[in-house]
Amino acid sequence: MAPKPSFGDEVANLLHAAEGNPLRTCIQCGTCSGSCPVVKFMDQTPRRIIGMINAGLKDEVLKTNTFWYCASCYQCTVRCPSGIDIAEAMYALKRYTMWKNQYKEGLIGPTFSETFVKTIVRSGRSYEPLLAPTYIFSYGIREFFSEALNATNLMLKGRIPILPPRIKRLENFRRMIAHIIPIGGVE
Amino acid sequence: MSEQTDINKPFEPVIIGFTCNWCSYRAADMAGTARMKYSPNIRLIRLMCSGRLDPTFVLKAFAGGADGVMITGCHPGDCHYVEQNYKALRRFIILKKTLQQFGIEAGRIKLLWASAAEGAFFTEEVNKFVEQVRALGPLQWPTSGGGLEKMFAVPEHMLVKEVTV
Amino acid sequence: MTEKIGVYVCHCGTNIAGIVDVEDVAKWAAEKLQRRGVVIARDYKFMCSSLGQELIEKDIKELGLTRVVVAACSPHLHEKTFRNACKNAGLNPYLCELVSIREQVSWVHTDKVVATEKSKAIVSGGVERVIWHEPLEPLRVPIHPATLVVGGGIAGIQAALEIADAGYHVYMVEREPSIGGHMAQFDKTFPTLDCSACILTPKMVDVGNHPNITLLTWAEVTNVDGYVGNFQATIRQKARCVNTELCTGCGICWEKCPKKVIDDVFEAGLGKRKAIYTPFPQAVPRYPVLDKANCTYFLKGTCKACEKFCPTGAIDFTQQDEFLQIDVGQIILATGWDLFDVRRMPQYGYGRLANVFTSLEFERLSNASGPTGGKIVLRDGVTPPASVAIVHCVGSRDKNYNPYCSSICCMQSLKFAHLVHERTGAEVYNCYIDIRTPSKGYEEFYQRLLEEGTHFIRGKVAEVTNAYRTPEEEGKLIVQVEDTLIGKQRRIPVDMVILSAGLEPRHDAKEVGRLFGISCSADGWYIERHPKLDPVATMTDGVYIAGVVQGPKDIPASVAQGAAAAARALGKIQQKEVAMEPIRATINEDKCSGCRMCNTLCPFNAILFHEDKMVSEVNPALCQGCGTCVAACPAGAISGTGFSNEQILAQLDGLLLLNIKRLEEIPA
Amino acid sequence: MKEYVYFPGCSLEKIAISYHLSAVETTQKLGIKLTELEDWNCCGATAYFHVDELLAYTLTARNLAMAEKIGSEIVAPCSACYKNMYFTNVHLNEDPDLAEHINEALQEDNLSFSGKMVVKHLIEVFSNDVSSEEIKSKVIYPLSGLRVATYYGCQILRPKKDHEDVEQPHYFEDLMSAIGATPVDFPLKLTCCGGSLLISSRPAAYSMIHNLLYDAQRAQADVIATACPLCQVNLECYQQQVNQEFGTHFAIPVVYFTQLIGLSMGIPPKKLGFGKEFLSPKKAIDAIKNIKSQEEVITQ
Repeated sequence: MAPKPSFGDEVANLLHAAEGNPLRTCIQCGTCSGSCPVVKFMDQTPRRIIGMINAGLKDEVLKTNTFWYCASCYQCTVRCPSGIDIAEAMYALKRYTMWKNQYKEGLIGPTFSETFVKTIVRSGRSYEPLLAPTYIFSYGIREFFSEALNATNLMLKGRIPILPPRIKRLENFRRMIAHIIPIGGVE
Repeated sequence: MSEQTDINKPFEPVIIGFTCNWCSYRAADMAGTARMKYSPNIRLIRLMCSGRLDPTFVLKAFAGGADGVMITGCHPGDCHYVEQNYKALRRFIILKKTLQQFGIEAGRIKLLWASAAEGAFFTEEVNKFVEQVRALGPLQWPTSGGGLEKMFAVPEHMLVKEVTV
Repeated sequence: MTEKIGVYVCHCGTNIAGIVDVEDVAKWAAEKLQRRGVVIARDYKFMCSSLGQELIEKDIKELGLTRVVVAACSPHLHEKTFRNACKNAGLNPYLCELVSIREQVSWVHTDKVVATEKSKAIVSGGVERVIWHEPLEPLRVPIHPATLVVGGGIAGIQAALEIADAGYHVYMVEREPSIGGHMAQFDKTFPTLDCSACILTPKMVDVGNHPNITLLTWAEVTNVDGYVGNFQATIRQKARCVNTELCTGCGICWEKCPKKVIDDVFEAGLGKRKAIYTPFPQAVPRYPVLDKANCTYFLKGTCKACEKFCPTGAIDFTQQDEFLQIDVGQIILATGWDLFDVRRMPQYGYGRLANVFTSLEFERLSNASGPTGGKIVLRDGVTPPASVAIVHCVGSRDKNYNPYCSSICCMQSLKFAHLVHERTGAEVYNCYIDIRTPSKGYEEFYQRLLEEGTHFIRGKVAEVTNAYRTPEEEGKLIVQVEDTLIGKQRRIPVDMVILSAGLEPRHDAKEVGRLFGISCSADGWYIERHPKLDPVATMTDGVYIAGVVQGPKDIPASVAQGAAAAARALGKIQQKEVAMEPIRATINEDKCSGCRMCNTLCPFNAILFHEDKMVSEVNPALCQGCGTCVAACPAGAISGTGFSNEQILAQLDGLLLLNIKRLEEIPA
Repeated sequence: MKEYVYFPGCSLEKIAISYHLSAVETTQKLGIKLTELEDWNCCGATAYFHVDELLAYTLTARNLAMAEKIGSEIVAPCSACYKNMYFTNVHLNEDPDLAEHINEALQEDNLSFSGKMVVKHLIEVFSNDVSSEEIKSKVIYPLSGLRVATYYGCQILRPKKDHEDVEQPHYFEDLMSAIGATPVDFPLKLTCCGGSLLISSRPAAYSMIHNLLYDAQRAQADVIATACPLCQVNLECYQQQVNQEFGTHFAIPVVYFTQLIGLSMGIPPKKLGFGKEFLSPKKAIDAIKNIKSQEEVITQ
């Protein structure tokens, strides 16, 4: 039987259109971390994450918030001298942890993404009022008020829909999705 | 190899590759030195230049049991003999037509320009071509071609050099 | 007649034996090919070793072999070796065939069984082919003793002097007005920090005065014909508008010339020159060139200041480009490199942020005879920097630009750091991916820099920006980089940034390569005959490469290659004649129908037509042996030695194992 | 006259309604026909890709498939929509198996994806298909003296497509110069605003917004021009919070490039969705008002 793939290969397999395991070609130059606008909020810099993946430190990697703090700005991707699509690798890690349900405690990203997708699957369109406030409590009461204030302002400016939008052929739409993932999986 | 008659084994095409001494043969050397891996179905013959390729070599190869023939040379403009690879190109085009008239699929012959530095490229292209020919299946031209073997087999005068030790 | 063939299968240590069952191949050849004339088949650890060769020689003598087949590495590596072995044993060297089961089998295949089968087929092909080999004598052509050296940088200078000092003539062609190349732009050279001009100028002067050197600056090679020993080169001598017979190089013309031009070549854009100029004071030759594109007289029709003031009346506005024809036996290419265009990496701000400099700009900035007289100052020309960041690997080791390491940048950057520290006392930050100091005294220089207190930050700089976030950053250049050793992103405010840009092949390397019949690697550097064993020769006999054209390298390495190339050339010159592969086409008069189809096919005009006899004939001196005419002759009247129809068809026969089949049909 | 299939995307329905209005108005003025894609669905922003890549491709493919029926070029004003559509298009064209799998799903909605669509961002239409020169010729009220910080954001440019310059583009600046405004030196013009982190990683988002506003202020910009609804909302609606967080006093209006172009072409501010913003770009609008009133004086 085939040997169990290394953690690095598992992640590489989640990269779209990647031949082999591009992460192996990392020369640890730090261009990604140097270019990253969010790096100072990350437990580990992107470079370190790649190093840790290559070292097979699965649990340590999954424990970090790094990839959930990735803003998908692709600055690292366009600059990487080894041509590694780092942002894509961060996506891969997000998916990996969501499937395995083993992401860092207290992260909002995963649940947010899930609800977001649920919303789409339900209505075909996204709906801000449903999204923002759901998580805002986790930032404490002050945040909640400022958010609420924002919301009211937006409301007054007529920039928030009162009713959630829906697409017309919703039934087909859902059957379509059922082809790809069991709706149960997200609903 | 198509010599093997065991039907359980998958079809392994035999490919003859003609290389020029200056670019493509060195591309093959380069592939070797760099330990790149390609399909063992190809066997190479070295010429000084792709311009040396006499179309009958190709017919002989098919008649002799090759399932595919690959002709390689320097990139246009890089020919060690200035422009002889263009002549190879012209011959190739005519040859391709002729072969089709003999009932040989165009997919069984390939022209490739590869510079001395393009070991990796050479490797990829060989693999592609082998798969292409594998897909076409065995040629068995001599039998299917009806006596064509005689036509292109080794000239008699060459067989008299039979040795008996 | 019957041939007695010996087959020798090489293990090449485990290189071949690791994948191919060499014993089996030898055994198989001995049995299956016996009736094709194989009287002995051996396998041996290293056929190319002296013992291996003796083995062959012994068999030739004792068994009276008439043909030899060696199954080992590529003929490009050891064909000569085994031909010599045959020669030593009294067998014509061309009765030996080397077939490759290493480059073409063991190194590229993994399945041992299949690899062994293929090796057998290849050996069988070799045996069938060798039967048709004929004894040949190498063609001997005289070597013209003169050598053409293209490029007057340090590599070319070294090569030229070696040959000239040995008493043979050298033509040195340089595109710029003066020789000296990039080295002349530098102030100090690593790791010893001796002054570049001090060690280079004497050599330049030697070239200028050497009785055996014809120096052609402001000139370019436009065409090359012929072959090793007998090249004809055409050289365009661009119009200098200065009569070099009369000019004394006094310099009055460029003092008086009113037209200032920014010097993008020698001063890397930092300084100005005149429209009539020598690039630098120690220029060789000393007489100037007039740059027509910028000369007021050529633009507006008036001025002629230079002519008016020239004490010897050497200025000649009517001068035109001239074309010279020269005969040389060999050619050395030392055309050097271009600097990576740092504008291709806008994230480093060059051109947008004033105080970002390229490495060449800094060389001029730090040069005592440079635009600032060696003062290291910001673009404003007065303010010395209080802090400087040096960015390594700009355009090198980067798939988006050049994947290779430019090899000199680490040491160059250390040199810069030292000069900045020494002359300005500024804080210096070196941002590197890896520090590479693999030569004599280099690591020690790195240690010295560490002691000097230079900051070393391991990380490739992400960007250089002027977008400050804090008061300390205001008005500074901010270098944003991850300090990978502490795993933190850092923003370092500095006054000056130096981009240690990589080396690139000359923009026209490919065209120039074609001119001389040599090819470039994927990176654009010229390909040597063998990466380890023959780094200065090329695939084209008589054409050598020296210096950075072959790949990034520093001054000591370039000098070594210049000398090496010269030694190779001298070796041939002293043989007086060169043996050439006797691979030539010959026309059988009786068979030739005089259709003249071959006449037009030959790019070397080697085929002439005898109107009287109505037959064509090949001039062996001109024929290069490509064989195109052989393939084309409808009457089969042309045969090519070494690659005859019989040889190729027989090899094909063997590769397809038809010989074996046929033998099975014919009972013993 | 140029025609495009128009994919507004969720944001433009309400929260970025002014982008929608101004896009429609300005394109009309330039003789461009935008046909809104009927019954389009959300592009999935970044969240789909966190959950399931295949799902993300499918949902985007649905829009592309529907678009194929009515046109050859689809234009998205939102950078996230644009990026998702562009690369889904690329991947599906490169990977026939993926395309086949997804087409299976699309059949449920009687659709099929053939990969013929050309995906463009609205600003590309203005800068490439129309060109700054043509826009210049349509300008009635040059926004002279208006200092604009041109904010590209991320996903118009990145990941890199073909040979485009992802480090120093200038087409946005060119557009602003074309309408008489003054593009300021804004080094952070390509730096992420943190839009996708606003909910999941708020402190990070705030600091990113802060950096951008700080740089815009340093450059003395009267207004930040954006080409993406997420960027606009981020930079505008959260300035207050950022000010609280960092004790700053930013008050920089953030508008859509189409709004400024519209103004310069004499389209009434209301029609361009002005009035729906938190911070009014008074300077821009006043500039126009003044010119107008002067004109009235003259005409009387």
